[in-house]
Amino acid sequence: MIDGLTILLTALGLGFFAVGSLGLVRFPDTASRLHALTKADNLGLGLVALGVALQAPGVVEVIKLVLVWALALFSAGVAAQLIGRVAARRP
Amino acid sequence: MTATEWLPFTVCAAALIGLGLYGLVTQPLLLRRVIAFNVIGSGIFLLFGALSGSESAGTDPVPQAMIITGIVVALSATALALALVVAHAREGGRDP
Amino acid sequence: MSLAFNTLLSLIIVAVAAAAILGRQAFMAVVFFIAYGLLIALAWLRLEATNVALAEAAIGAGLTGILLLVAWTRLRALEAPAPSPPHRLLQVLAGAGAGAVTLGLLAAISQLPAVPGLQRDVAEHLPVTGTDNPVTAVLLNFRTWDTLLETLVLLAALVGAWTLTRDEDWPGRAGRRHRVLPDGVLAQFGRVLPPVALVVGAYLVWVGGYQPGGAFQGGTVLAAAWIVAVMTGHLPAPRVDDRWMRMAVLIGPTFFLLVGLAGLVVGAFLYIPPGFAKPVLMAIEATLAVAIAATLAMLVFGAPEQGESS
Amino acid sequence: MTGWLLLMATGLLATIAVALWRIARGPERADRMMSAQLIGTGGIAIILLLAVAGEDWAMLDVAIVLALLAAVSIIAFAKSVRRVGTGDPEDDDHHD
Repeated sequence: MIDGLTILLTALGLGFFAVGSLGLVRFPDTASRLHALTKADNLGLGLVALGVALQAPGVVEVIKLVLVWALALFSAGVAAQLIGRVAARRP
Repeated sequence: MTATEWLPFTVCAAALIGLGLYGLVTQPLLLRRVIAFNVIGSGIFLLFGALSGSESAGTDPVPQAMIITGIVVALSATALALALVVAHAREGGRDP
Repeated sequence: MSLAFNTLLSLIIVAVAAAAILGRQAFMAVVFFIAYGLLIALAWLRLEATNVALAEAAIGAGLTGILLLVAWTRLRALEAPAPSPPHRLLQVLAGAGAGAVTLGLLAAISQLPAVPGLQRDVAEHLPVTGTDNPVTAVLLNFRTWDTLLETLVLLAALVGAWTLTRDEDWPGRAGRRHRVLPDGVLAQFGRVLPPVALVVGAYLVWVGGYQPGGAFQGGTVLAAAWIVAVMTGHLPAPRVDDRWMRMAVLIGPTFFLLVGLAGLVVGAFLYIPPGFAKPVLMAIEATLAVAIAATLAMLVFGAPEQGESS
Repeated sequence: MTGWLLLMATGLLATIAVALWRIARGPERADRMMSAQLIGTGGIAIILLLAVAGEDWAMLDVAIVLALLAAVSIIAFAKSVRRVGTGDPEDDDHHD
């Protein structure tokens, strides 16, 4: 049962990553690529982390997983803002 | 872990050493020679690591420790090299 | 499946290295190298070397990438003249030579006899080393000479970088002054990240005693905390003659040498008596982590150049 | 289960390979840096899967370190946007 959930969640996660990298290739300009990417890959990481957390042997591992995801989300949000500015104002 | 499963990394490491050497000789930009130097270094580490595994007794900690030492030394050399590259450019120097 | 993963990973690593080395633009090469470091860290995990993967993630992928980005920014501002590409003949010769090295290595590897590693010897003597992490045992007890000299190499790199300071800038604050909007995104980033990095760095130093981690990996993360605080304008970089900074840089090698000399009294240079091994190793780990963090951060800040930034 | 996790990890490697193409292609530096970020997130996800597959939970620490240092390199990138290299990309008053 739990294994099944892990399989489902990791597969969904991979799907989001695939969509994200597809967007990275297909979208025509930097700004829209940025939008597609930051959402898709962080959702993907979140789903994978959730699937992995179901298999975790203890609370410490779950906390670490949350920390990894929080760090990735946080820096993706900041990067989207900073890089977005760079993309909006071509020097 | 069997030797076969590590074989790709052995081949990869040998290729990295060759690639890095090529870049170190032919690359005109100094910054990129530093990158090539780092590729050689990590190729050597990877080769060392991939060859040190054995089927039965698990991984050997001695190469691992030596590789960690090597990574830190490579970083020291990289930091100094980059400082030299920047100082060279600051003095208006052309790349050789 | 395991073999398929390793093969694909190896192929991607070689492709990324080729792109970093053969491509045209310098910035692209730097970004490729950052990706390269991450992939190499994955390779170390596949090779069951989590200690090395940690070091590669922190130092190889992380700090080296940051050093390269900073150097690239400096070089662009200095507008160094573009060098001319090498002669065609040199390229051909270098290609042939490099190919020969790769093939020669592969040929030599295929002739290697299978020898047992040292894991059994390490495991046998692990109880007297004062740590349960075999890699830490090798670094800080079995092969202490290597590690002592390594800390001196780090120190020498910092001294070497400092010798490039121009006379009028010495002794100023390290690197250039950073200017950041006080309520911008960057400043916000700089408030959140250093505390997290401090906790993670201290944790890695601590767990190095019994699982993957240690002074080098933890010290690098501590250095990252300081680097972020300076780059986001929350802390000024220290002056290069700052007493506290210099003490932090020197405490690691100094304590290590003292331990070595104390060993001389009871046996041999760098001999650590088993009864004292645990507290001594913990003290070495802690002082080394502080020294490594300070030295690496100072290397990223660079030689004083505050005159230019105003 | 282990086979499945490795299959997913291999799939993630394939998406990383796609992002590498965008680093090479550009055209903006922002595109290249963004692709590096996708590679970072994908690499972290791979580590999480490898940790379960190998039942080696110390690998999570590698994921944490990668996530932390990826954030630091984003700061270094943000700094590199302006020619001066020490400013703030949001600061529109100080053009250089």
